[in-house]
Amino acid sequence: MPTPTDLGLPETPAFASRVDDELALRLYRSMLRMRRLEKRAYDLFLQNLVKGTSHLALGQEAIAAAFGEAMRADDWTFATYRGHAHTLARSVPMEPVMAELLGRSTGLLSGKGGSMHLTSVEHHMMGSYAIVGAHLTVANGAAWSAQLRGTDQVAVCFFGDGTTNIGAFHEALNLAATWRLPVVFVCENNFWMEYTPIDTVTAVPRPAADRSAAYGLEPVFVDGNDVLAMYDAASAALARARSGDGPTLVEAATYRHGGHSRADPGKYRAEDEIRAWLARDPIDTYRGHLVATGVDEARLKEIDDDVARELDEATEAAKAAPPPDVDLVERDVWADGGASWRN
Amino acid sequence: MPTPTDLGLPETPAFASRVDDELALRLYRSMLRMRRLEKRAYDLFLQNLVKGTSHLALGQEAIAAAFGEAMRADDWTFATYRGHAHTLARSVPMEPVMAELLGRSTGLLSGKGGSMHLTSVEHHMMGSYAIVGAHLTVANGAAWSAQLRGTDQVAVCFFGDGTTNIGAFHEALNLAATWRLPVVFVCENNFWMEYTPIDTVTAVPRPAADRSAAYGLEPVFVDGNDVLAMYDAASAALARARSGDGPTLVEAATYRHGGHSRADPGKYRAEDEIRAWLARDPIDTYRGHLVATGVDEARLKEIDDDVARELDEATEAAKAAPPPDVDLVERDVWADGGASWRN
Amino acid sequence: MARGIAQELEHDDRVVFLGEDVASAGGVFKSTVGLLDRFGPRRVRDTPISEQAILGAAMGAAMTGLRPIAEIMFSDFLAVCWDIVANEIAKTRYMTGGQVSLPLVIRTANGGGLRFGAQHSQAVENWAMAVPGLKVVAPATPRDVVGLFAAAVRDPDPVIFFEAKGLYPGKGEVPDGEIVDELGTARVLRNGRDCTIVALAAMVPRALEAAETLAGLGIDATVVDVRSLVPLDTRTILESVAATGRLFTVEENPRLVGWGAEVVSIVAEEAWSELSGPAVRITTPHVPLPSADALEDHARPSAARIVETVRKTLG
Amino acid sequence: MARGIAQELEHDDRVVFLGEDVASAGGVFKSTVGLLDRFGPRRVRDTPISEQAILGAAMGAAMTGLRPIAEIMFSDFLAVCWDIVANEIAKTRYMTGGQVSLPLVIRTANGGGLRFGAQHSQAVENWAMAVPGLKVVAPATPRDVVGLFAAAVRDPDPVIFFEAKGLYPGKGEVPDGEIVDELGTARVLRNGRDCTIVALAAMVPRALEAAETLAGLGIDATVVDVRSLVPLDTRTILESVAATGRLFTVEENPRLVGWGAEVVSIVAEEAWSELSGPAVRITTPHVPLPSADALEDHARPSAARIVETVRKTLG
Ligand SMILES: Cc1ncc(C[n+]2csc(CCOP(=O)(O)OP(=O)(O)O)c2C)c(N)n1
Ligand SMILES: Cc1ncc(C[n+]2csc(CCOP(=O)(O)OP(=O)(O)O)c2C)c(N)n1
Ligand SMILES: [Mg+2]
Ligand SMILES: [Mg+2]
Repeated sequence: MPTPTDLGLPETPAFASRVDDELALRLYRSMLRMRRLEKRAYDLFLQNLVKGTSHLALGQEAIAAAFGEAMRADDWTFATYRGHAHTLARSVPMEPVMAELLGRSTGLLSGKGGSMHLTSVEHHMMGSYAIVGAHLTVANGAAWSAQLRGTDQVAVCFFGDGTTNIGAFHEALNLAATWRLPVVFVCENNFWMEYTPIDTVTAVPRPAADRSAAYGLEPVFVDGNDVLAMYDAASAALARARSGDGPTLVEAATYRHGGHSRADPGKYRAEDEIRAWLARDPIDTYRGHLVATGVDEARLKEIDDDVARELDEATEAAKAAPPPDVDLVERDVWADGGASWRN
Repeated sequence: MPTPTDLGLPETPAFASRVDDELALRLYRSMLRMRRLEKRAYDLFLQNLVKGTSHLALGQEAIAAAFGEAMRADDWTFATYRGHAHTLARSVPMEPVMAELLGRSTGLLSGKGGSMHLTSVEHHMMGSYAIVGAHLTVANGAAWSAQLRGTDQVAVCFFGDGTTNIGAFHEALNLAATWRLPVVFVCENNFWMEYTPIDTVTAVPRPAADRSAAYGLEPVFVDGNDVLAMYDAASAALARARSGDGPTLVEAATYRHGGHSRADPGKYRAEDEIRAWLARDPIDTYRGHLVATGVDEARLKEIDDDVARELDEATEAAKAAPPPDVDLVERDVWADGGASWRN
Repeated sequence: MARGIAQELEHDDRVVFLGEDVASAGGVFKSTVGLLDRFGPRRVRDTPISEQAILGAAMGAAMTGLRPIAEIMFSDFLAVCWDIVANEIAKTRYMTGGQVSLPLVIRTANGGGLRFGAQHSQAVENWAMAVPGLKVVAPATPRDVVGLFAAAVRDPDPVIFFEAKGLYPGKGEVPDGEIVDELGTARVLRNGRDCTIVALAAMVPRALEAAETLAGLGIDATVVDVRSLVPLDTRTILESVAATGRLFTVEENPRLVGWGAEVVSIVAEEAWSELSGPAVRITTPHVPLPSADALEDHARPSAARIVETVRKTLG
Repeated sequence: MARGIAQELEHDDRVVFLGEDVASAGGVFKSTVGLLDRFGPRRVRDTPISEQAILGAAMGAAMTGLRPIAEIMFSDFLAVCWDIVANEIAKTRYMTGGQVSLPLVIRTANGGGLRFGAQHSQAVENWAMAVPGLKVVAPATPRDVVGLFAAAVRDPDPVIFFEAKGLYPGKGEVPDGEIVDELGTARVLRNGRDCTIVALAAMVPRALEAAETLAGLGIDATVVDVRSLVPLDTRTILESVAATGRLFTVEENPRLVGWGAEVVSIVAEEAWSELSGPAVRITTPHVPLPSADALEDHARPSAARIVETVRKTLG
C-alpha cells in the first residue's frame, strides 16, 4: 500500500489554488454538511435506527464539495452507493436524506431506495447506483442527450478505484471518448476495494490515471483531499466538456476514515496508514488553511453552528416522521404509478 | 481507414525473420489448408449445403498458422466464431471440420455446434466462442489452472479488433496481468468490426497495442500477414508466459478478404483498400518469398497437391455422411449424457 | 422493421436509434437500411461492441429527455448487458420513488430457425418477463411489428421488443399510413370450441397451421396470439379458456419457467373450475439449441408436434 | 458456510475458491473466514471487481482439471456476468457435443430481508432455472448448506448455489463429520392431509410456521422443501399433491415466471385429476424490493400471508 508521499502527494494538502472568499466558505460549509450528517447517521446506526447497509464518505468530502460548487445547477450528478456526500453537494436538504436513511415516508425516495440509492431529479442528482460500474454508462447517456439537444449540460460521474476493473468502466470510457461526450468521470481512489487493497487486484499503480491513455485521454491525478485543487480540476474538466472537447477522467486520491460499510470496522488497515491519512483530513486541514490565510474564525464558527442546527432539525424531523405506507410496495413500478402487469 | 503504410507496415510483408526449412514449409502447408478449406466451404454455401452462418478467415491465415506451429501440443487454443483456421492450426483433420459445417453426424460436434463453435478438446482446441469477448476470460481460467498445477502450459486466445471495446476484454486483461497468468491474447486487427470501420468506434488508433499500458504490458504490434514475423512474436509471447512472466497482448494487423460472414459481400469497403491488402496476401507473398529464397517450387507443388487431395477426400466423406440423429437433441446437456432435469 | 423505426423517428424528434452496425450498414438483418440517410448520424448512430454502454446510453438519454431505441443485435447478447436491463433500467423508477422515467425500447432479434447454434438462437423473452419494471412484447406478423413497435416507442416505460428472427424472411400485409397498436392486448386469431392454443411470436403461424390440421381431425381450436407478455392480456386468455375448457401453450423457449408456465399457473388458479382437463405446455425441450438443421427443427415446437400433442391430450 | 467450503477444499485438492474479498477479509458476510490461512493463497484467492473474469476463470479452470468454487457476492450481480453463466458455462457441454465438462459451483447470497434495497435483495433463482445446462440449488437449513454444497462441488455439472441471505443469521444443528447430500431431492418437512405447501430457501421456515398456525385452525398442511430446482424432485411433489389434492407454492422471487409457476404447471399437466381445487402461488408481488423495513416485510411472503391465503382458498 503506497503512502501519500509515495504517490507524490504532500504530507498535508497544499491548498495552492486561490478562490474568492465566498466560494472558499461555501466549500467549507459544503464539506461540513457532509461530515456532520454522516457522523450523525453513524450514531443512528448504532442506535439501530438506520437499517440496511450504508457507506460513508467520511474523509472523502473534498471531492464532492468541489464538484458541487464547480457544477452548473443543471449539470447532472451520478453517484454510487457511497452517495450521501454527492447528494448534499447538489444542495439537497438534509431532512429528506436523513429520513431516507431512517426509512421514513418523508425520505427522498419515500423509503423505497434507502442509503444506497439517493436520488433527487429536482436537484439534478440523477441517482446513486449500487452495482459497481453501471452508472458510468448511464452518465454517458445523459451527456449524449445534452450533446444532441445542445444544452451545454455536463454529466459528472463519481466512482471508486475498484470500479476501474469492471467491464462497464471500459465500455463507458471508450464510448465517451469516441463520441466526445460532455461527461466527467471522477475516480475517488481511496485505495481500498471494500477490504482488498486496490494495488493487489489492479495491473497499474494508478487505477484510473494510468488508463486514460487507453481512451486517448490525458492522465489527471489530483490530491482529492485538497478541496481547492479539486475545485480547479473540476472546473477544468467541466469547461472542457462544455466546450465540446469531450470527457475527462479524473483520479482523485483520498481515503475513507471508516470501514467500507456499516458492517465493517475497517480493522484490516495499518495504523500508520490511517494516521497518515487522518493528518490529511480534508476538512481540518482546510479549516487550518482558511484561518492561516486570514479568514475570521468567527465566520467559520457561524457556519459550524448553522450546520449543526440544520442537522439537528433534520434529524428530529426525520425521526418524527412515520414509516412509509405499505401501499407503496405496489406503487411506481410503471409510469402510471402502479404495479399492475395484467388486465 | 488507415492504409497499411500509415500503420508502419511495409507494402508487402518483409519476411525478415529466419526459420528452418522444415518449419518454413509447415507454415506454408498450414496456411494453405486453411485457405483451401475455407474456399471450399464458401462454395458449399453457395450450393446451400452449409446452412447457418459462417465467418471465414481468408486473408488472416498467417496468424493462426504461426501460432499453431509455435505452440506446444498441450497448449490451449481459444478462438471466436471465426475459428476454422485456428482449428486446423491445431492439426484437427479436415473431415470432421467440413462435416460440422455441413451439419453431419460425423461433424466435430456431431452437428450440434456448427461453424461458430468448432472445438476439439483432444487437440487442445478448447472452443470457438460466438459471444464477443467472453472467451478471453475463459482462457485466463485455463492459464490459471496451468499455473496452479505447474504444467507449463499456455493458453492462447484469438479475437478481433472490435472485441477490444467490450467489457470482458478489460476484465480479462487486468486479471491476467495481476495474476501473471500464462496466457497470450492475440488481437487480429482486420480493421473492421463487422461492417463498421474500427477507427470510428475506438478511442485509440491501435485497439489493442495502444491499450496494453493500461494493464502494465508492453505494446506488441506485428504484421499479421507476415507469417515469419508472427512466428517470432508467438514464440516470444509463449516463452514469456512459460517462464512465469505473465501475459502478452499481441496486436496483429491483417485483413479479411471477404465479408464479415456468409450473409455479407463486404461491399462497404473501398476498392483500393481491398487492393492494397490483397497485395499483402499472406500466402501468395509467402510463397513468393520461399521461392525467392531458394525453396524448390516442386516441393511447394507437392504440398499444394497434398492439401488438395486431403480437402477433396474430406469434402466427399463429409458430404456422404448422414445428418445427425434427432435423439442428439436431448443428449449432453449434462455429464450423464442426458437432458433430464427431473426425476 | 425499418418502416416501424422510421415512423417513430418521423413522429417524434426525441426518438434516437443506436446499436452495432445499424447506421452505415443498415443492420445485420438489413432491417434498418436507409435510416441513416434519412435521419442523419445524430439520430441514427453506430456504436462499438459495448452492449452495456449502448443500453446505459439509452437509459441516461431516456432520463434526460430523449426517447431512445437501442438495438441488441441478438437477444442472446442481452446476457452481456443484463445488469443494465435488469438492475438499472427495470428498477430505477421504483427505487427512486417514481422520480425517474425511462421511455426507451430495446429491440432484439430473438429465437431460432436460422441454424445459428446455441449462442445466437435462444428465445429469452422469459428472462425479461421475470424482471419487474420491464414491458415485454413479441409480435408475430409484419403488421404487429410496426404497430406494436410504435406503441412500445410511445410508451412511457422501458419495453423489450423481441423480433422473431425465424420470421424475418416472412411476408405479410402492412397497410399504408401510421400504425399504432396497443400493448397488453392479445389477439384471437381463430375461434374454436374444443381448446385454446396460446402462442407467441414465431410459434403463432405454427399454432395456426396446427389448428387447420386439427380442424381436419375434428378438433376445433381457438388460437390466441399473446403479442405482449407484460402487460399480459389475461382477460382474453381466461375468457377463451372459459369457453373451451382446455389450454395449450406453445413456447419456443426452453422448457422451464417459460411464459407458458405463467399462463398455465394463472389459469390453474383463476379458472381451475373452467378447465375440463390438464393444461399442457408445448415447448422446446430444456436444452440449448443445436445448429444442424435436422436437430434444430426437431428441437423447436413444430405444427406437427402441436397437432400430435393436442390430439393425444384431447384423446 | 465456511465449514462447507473447507470440507470440500479438504476433500479434493482440485477444488479452488475465488471471489471478491473472500480470502484476506473472509467474505463480506464473514462466511469464509479462516479459509485463506488454512488453504493458502493459491487455493483461496481474492479477485478484482470483475465478475465476468471471475466466472470465466472458473470456467476455464474447470475445463482443464480444477473444480472451482466462485463467489458472486450478491446474486443481483449475476447480471453483470450473466453471459458467462447463461451463454458460456451453461451451453458449452452441449454445443461441443459433450466434449467439455464444467464441474464448478457459483455460490451467491440471494434474496431479501436485510433492507439492502432493490439492487442487493433479489431472489433470482428463477433466472438460473430458465437456463438449460445449469443446476440450481437453494438450501434452507445450515445442515443443507453443508450437505448440498458438498453435493454441488462433487457434481460433474455447473451448479448455482443460492444462499438465502435472510437466513445467514439463523442457527441450526450441523452434525459433526463429513456431510454430503444429494442434489435433486426435495424433503417433506411436515406431513398433512389437507394441502401441500411447497417452499424454497428463506420461505421454508415461513411455510413451516404457517403450517403450525394452520394446524391450530384445523388445516393440516404438508410442507415440502424443494431444495433443488434443477434437478427437480417432481416425484415427491406429485406424490404429495396426489395425497392432499391441493397445492400452494411460496416463492420469494417476484410474481412472474418463478419456479412456483413451473411446479404448478407440472401439476396442472400431470396431476390435474388429483387436484381438488385451484393451485395457488404465494409470491412477492411483481416489484423490485423496497428498502424500508416496513415495505420490505410487506413485500416478501410472510407466514401470516401464507396462512391467510391457504385459509381463504381452502375455506
Ligand atoms: C458488480 C458489483 N460487484 C461487487 C459489488 C460489491 N461491492 C460493493 S462496493 C465494492 C467495492 C467498491 O470499491 P471502490 O470502487 O473502490 O469504491 P469504494 O467503495 O471504495 O468507494 C464492492 C466490491 C457490487 N456492488 N457490484
Ligand atoms: C457481445 C456480442 N455483441 C455483438 C456480437 C455480434 N458480432 C459478431 S462478430 C462482431 C464483430 C466482431 O468484430 P471483431 O472483434 O473485429 O472480429 P472480426 O469479426 O473482425 O474477426 C459482432 C459485432 C456478438 N457476437 N457478441
Ligand atoms: Mg475504493
Ligand atoms: Mg475485426
